[in-house]
Amino acid sequence: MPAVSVQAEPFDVAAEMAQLAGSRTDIGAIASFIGLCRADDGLAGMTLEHWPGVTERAISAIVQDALARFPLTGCRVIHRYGPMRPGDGIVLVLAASAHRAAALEAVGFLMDWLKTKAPFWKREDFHDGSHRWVEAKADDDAAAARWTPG
Amino acid sequence: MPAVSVQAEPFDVAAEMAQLAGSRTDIGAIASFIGLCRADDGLAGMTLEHWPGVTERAISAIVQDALARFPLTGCRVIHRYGPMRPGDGIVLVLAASAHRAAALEAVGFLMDWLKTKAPFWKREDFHDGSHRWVEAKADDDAAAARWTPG
Amino acid sequence: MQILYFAWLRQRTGIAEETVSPPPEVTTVGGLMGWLATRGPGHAAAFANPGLIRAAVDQDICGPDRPLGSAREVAFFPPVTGG
Amino acid sequence: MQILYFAWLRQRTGIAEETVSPPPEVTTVGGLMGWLATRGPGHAAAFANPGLIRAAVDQDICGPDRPLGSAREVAFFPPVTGG
Repeated sequence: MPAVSVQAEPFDVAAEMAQLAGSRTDIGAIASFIGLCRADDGLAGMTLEHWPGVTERAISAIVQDALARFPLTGCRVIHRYGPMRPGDGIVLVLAASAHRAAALEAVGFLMDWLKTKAPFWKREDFHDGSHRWVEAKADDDAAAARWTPG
Repeated sequence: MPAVSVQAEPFDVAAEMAQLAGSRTDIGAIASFIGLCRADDGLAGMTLEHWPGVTERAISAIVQDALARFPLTGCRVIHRYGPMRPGDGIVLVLAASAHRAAALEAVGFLMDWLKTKAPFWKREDFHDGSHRWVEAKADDDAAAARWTPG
Repeated sequence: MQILYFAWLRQRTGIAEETVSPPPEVTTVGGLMGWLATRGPGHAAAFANPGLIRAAVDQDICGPDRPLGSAREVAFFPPVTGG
Repeated sequence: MQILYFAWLRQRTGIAEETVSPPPEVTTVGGLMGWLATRGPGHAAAFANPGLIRAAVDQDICGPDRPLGSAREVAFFPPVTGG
């Protein structure tokens, strides 16, 4: 099981959790995050563009960083690309650890860096056929910056 | 669907996530935490004791606090009691929100307060038939205290 | 007055609950603990270190100075360890 | 030299990639952006606001001052919005 998948297909949270836990008995905590497509005013869905190859490597680097920073027994990131409908899962992050703080913090860390470092671009697709590229948020940069000392 | 269940039976994470999301399309984030029974040195399992009625009310009060503090579309807490084997899920916390920070923080908040406020007592059961009641951790009090201003 | 015991208090006393009628000079939760400790060796072991014990009067968590008043139920338990 | 466009840069230029041979006076990523902007109205629209554009030379993210050197691939894209 690779730690990172970039795929068009939906993901199965329960199957991914079971894979991450396997038959290990040293895991005390599994934290997870799922990012979903919302139906904000008039939104029919979203389309995610990525940079094949480079996106996978960028996420793998973030995962390595998380594994170095937190005492994890494992983690898993699945990020989808292509068209999404409201309610669809876009991203799944799982982190397992002996203790809860490491698992929860690792998930926050992975999400903050995914938002600011992984080459994905979201396009909002409206019911009237128009489109709008989502703009990056200063909030997201601030969230990622809190993991950088100083 | 009540927000809180205290039960002997295992829980189904995927079913609980699906229930929490329902057919809503205003949820952008679902964060979760699962606490599992570990097999630390010689541990055959754990037994959780609780105070029927009072435990449910204590958790409901913590959930109300989380709903007042974070902009959530919903949350769900399932805490089991009785005998657990290594690998078994003991507690499940889910929080859904339009945005990721609220969902992740609410899960951390709920776990910190469950650890320090909900009347559960864990007994470690060893392979040699001996038992040991788990002692409360100062760490857990400190984790809960970070949510209290001042 | 109904007394409830949880976790190692239940294990040491050997009972989950009992009905008691403490004498009138027992007026606080702390006083009740001292009086219960005299009911037998299991009770003495359970209440040997009152600093490790939490209490609730009629399901309201309180310290040892809490007056018993007309309490119907007093519960004794260690600090919680769930989650 | 291979040029890649993502998101609204791809949409405005109308192409995902193209092969170009910039003149020798184009020596930096910023210079390349200015030169690419002259290739047509779509390119001009795409590069109208260079401050909104991120670049990567041979898949290494960089600022506009980065020398092109012997770069084989330069990618242009908006700030990322995944997660």
